[in-house]
Amino acid sequence: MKISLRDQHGVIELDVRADGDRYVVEIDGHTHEVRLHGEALVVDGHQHTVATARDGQARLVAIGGEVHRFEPHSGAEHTMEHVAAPEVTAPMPGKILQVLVQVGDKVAVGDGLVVLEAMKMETRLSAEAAATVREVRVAAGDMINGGQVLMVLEYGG
Amino acid sequence: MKISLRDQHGVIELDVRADGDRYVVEIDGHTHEVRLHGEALVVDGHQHTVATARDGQARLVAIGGEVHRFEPHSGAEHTMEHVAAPEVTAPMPGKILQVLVQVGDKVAVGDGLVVLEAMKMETRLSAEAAATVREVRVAAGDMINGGQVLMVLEYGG
Amino acid sequence: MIKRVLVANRGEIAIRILRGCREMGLSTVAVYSEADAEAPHRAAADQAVCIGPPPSSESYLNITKLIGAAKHTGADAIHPGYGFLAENAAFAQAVIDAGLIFIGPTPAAIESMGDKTNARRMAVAAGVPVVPADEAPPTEPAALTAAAGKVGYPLLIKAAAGGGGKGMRIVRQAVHLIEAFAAAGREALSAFGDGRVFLERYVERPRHVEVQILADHHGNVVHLGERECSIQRRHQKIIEETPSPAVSPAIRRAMTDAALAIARAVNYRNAGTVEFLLAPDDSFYFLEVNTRLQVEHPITELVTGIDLVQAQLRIAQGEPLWLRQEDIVARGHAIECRICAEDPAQQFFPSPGTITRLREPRGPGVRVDSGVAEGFTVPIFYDPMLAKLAVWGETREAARRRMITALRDYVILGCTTAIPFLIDVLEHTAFSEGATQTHFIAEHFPKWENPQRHRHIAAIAAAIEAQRAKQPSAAGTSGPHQVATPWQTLGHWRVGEA
Amino acid sequence: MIKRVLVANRGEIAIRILRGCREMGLSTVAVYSEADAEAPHRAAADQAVCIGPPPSSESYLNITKLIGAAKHTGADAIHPGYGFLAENAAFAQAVIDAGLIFIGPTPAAIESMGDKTNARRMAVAAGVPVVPADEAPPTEPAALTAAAGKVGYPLLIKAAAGGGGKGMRIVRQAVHLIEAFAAAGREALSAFGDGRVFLERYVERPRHVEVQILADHHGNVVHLGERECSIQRRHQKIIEETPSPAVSPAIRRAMTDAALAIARAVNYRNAGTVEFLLAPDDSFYFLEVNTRLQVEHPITELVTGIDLVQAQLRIAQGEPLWLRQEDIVARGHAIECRICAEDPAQQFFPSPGTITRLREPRGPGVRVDSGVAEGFTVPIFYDPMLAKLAVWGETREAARRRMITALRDYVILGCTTAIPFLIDVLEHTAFSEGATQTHFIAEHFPKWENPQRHRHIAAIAAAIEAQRAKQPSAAGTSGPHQVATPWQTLGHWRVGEA
Repeated sequence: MKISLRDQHGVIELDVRADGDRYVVEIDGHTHEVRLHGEALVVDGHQHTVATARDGQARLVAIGGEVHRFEPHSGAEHTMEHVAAPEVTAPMPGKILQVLVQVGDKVAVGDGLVVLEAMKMETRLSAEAAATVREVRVAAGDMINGGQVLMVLEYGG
Repeated sequence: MKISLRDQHGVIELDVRADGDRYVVEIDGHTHEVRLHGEALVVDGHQHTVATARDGQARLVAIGGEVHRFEPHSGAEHTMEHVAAPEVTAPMPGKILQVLVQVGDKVAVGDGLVVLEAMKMETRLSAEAAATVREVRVAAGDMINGGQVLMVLEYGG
Repeated sequence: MIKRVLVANRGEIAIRILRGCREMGLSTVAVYSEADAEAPHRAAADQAVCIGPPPSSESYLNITKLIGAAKHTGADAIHPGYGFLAENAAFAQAVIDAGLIFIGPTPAAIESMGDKTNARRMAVAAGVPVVPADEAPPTEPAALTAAAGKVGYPLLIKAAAGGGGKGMRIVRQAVHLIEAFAAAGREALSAFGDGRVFLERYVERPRHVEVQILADHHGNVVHLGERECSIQRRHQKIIEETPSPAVSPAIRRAMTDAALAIARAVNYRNAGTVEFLLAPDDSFYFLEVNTRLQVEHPITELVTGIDLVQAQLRIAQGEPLWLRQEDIVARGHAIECRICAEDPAQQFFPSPGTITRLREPRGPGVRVDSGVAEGFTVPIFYDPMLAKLAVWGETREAARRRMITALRDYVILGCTTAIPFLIDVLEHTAFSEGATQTHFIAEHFPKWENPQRHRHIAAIAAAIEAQRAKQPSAAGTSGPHQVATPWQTLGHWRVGEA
Repeated sequence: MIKRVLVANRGEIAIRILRGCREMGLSTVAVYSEADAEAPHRAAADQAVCIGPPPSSESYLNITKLIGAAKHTGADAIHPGYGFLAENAAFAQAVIDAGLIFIGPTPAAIESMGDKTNARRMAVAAGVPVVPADEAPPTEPAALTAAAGKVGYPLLIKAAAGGGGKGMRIVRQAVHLIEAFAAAGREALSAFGDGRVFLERYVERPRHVEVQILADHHGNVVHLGERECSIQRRHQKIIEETPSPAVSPAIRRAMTDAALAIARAVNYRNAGTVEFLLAPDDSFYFLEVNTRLQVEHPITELVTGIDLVQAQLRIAQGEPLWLRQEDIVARGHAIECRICAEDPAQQFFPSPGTITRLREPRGPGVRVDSGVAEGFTVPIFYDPMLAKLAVWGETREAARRRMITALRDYVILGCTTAIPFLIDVLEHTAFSEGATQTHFIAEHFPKWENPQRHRHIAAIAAAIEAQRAKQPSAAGTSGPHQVATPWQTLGHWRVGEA
């Protein structure tokens, strides 16, 4: 079975075949023999202690102190280069302490946009590039969710 | 809901009613208010850390270093006084090392019946009372399961 | 004699204190906010009392509710833990006024050390060196700018009432002074209910070294050696160790003498910590006194063998100190890592969530003080610390390697933590050489990305899960020993098919 | 220098040794029988090799398979753990002949101490007292009876090749001699592959006290103090502690001198334990030398701060002892309880099963060396020990209370264990007074039943589960913090309805 996984570094294509009590996994042109025993994932005879959990559609994998997050990758999506997103989103749930800009303001790279507080810590979100503020969707005192859009910018302003 | 539980000490009758975010439990003529929070069972304001597991139809409950095993009790069954069971059962899985008696033998209390080995330990099963051996179902060298009937006695022989 | 202790805190420290009380045969009372009804600390006591809505100001900082809970449950003593009301003299006084024992110093000592400007004055009077500072800067911008110039740049703005990095800002140029001053004041007000801040010369590349003290009600004071807490992010400690690799016997003698002098000057009682900056030239400066148990107390317990929580309880009930200074001998080396819900790849932003998998390291010399459990949703209202991992080793190098092994074994899924970052810090040559200072992270890890050593193995694990989810009867764990493993807990997984 | 270690063992000790190797940066190889394919120790190494079918004789005792596994994986050293082949001189020799390092004493020392009659002779030669015995009793009944009479009753029949209570019988009257002799011989043959047994006078109400030694390849020998292991059932230790409450400084000096004399007499290398009986009149008698790591080594590690496994590895690679006798200082008190799959209410019958719930205690001073995990089915082929719980405290009383608290927190469901019994032993006045001796259990617990302090609360817990199973949408955990708890993992429950 062919499986495509995507993490922040790109797409990984794998081919997984069950073969008796083992799996044959092809990845990056290399073929590996894989077995599962208790918490051990045995790849070509080398054991790794692995723990996994769901995170929505994604899978989290803990291994040797690292945590990896893989999403299923459908062929239709294409990897894009990182560009500054026009939406300013909350990196975590919390509370808006101060909104530092208004609609129409022009901001330079690094200029403060909003001050928020979460887990007793005050954090300032700044502009990633020069931009014009197009929308402001929150006000001081608002409770916000992680990922919520706080304002919309137009870059290159 | 009325619930009957049975452990080795007898039958416990309870009446459990859900009432909002709490339970009202009647046991032995006393009424208790019970709440569940995480691993805490809160009975009349006093918290107990409780862990449970299934064991076939029974439930195991660990609390404060004790382990209790409750089976559902159907009204049809009646509690009996403890009498020596005619079947001699294996207390654990293991291997029969020696059978010390034959069918027809008369044994006195404490007489050895069978020697078995489990987990590298040799254990002798003895007669709980004077009896006559009616059946011997195992031979030296047999692997046995826990609870398996090894022989049948007739007490009072 | 204390019989029933209410712990006015949450998380790992509440659990640690409750356990200490249980071992001493005391009955225990936990308190919890509505956000913590399912929190592990709540279940760790004989009784638990809900003290209000999620925000700390309405629950863990609510003195009336806490005293009421103690009265209601018949507690005769209150342990404040750290943070929240631990350094609030009014709380300590309210506890005493209610006829209960406050497990900590006197309100007078808390007040006198809690006011950083007063603490500095007392240190100077006790002959202990301090850094140049303005204890009561004016708030009017022009006057503030002038006052800051007198202290000298770089300077630090700090909350007069608090500690732990909250309400703290470094200012390197006058142009940033005004905004930083306002932000620090706001944070201080929110965290401590007191918005006053002060200015202090910023010592470059210092180490943060602190001395643990214990004092009884009869005038006896001892120290338990130092801790170095230089590895910090967001001005908050993340790795602590004892002994400090930079503290020679001569420095230790001078620094512990200074700590004892300050403790005696304020008639200190119970456990406390005297914090110093240690400069590269081995000079040191008094910073402040933390009039409470510290987060990092376990490493002192590991090297001295003295249980600080149980010592606090015994001192609080009037027992004369059973330890002479010469009985207190540090053995080996201990290191602590704070495990927080935070993302080291995103400037240590808090990262709350539900812990879906938790496996804590164990083994000889490994201690985990945890406040969470599998399935627990970390509330957004409180400090992001989930647990502390402390290790002991015969040598610093043995402790360092043990810590790396333990961090590699630590599994927390559902909340991002700094575990992979901590491993990189511990493996850095500068750390293994003991070249630690408060700019360690800024200097050695100006930019950090999650390591990808195991990316392919992790992908194989995820892919096999996907395959098993589609074809549950396929290969893998089988036979009589088939049991619930992580591999078998998964359901549907959407994948592209060949 | 050792680079890759194969651990020729299973369970908790394999995991503990593998962890020690990992901390030292060594790569690791586990071995497992077909019954242990899913065992936690198997997953704890970098590589794992299957060495045969479930019976130990075909796997963990199979020298050819073990040497082959080491060769195949490129291991350059083998650690035998305890039990299995740990005291088998032929195995040690085979390891050396294969060009590998055996992490333990020389084959000659194992052989000379493994033969109990020879060990006795060497002890006598070294001036160490021994109990009256017949080292090679005749097997012919009449001659055996006469030989036993000369030794004197009560007497003990012990395996010449083994330890740990296997192949051991007490005989108080001549009439039971013949059957006991035969049974002991059978057990000895099965456990050690050597059916020879010997007779020894039985000292009444003795304490079992042993001395830990470490010796390098350069003639240096040190001791690490004593352990008392008097609390036994089925002649096997179940609770151990250090220091012994009965050992005065004078006894300690004499006993450790005796242990060092014996170690020097056999040119002992690596870790070893010299066992003694301590009589109520403070006289002591040499019993035997265990030429390996002991089960109960953690308590010595806890009080001395010395990692015995890592010491074994360093000694095995030729490192001269880095410890002088005066550097080794015991601090505080440590207690260990063995947690076995056994039923204390049924004469400690083994009770294998599948572990359906496991929650290990934690906290300051608590160490769990575990060989099992939730979901693991304990094989019936091996020793029933699941884990060891060790605690450290500043005093014996602090350690005792910590142990009781930890045992109360320990949850193992699916296998019956002695946890509730251990709590009762630790709470017994005779234990808290230090009046321990090898008949402690027979004397104070001739009959024991599971305590029922919490029976009603447990019944309430079970009944609420039953109710929830029937009416899953009923009261209980709810709201945003609803998570998987034990209460929600249950399915159908057959109950009588109102």
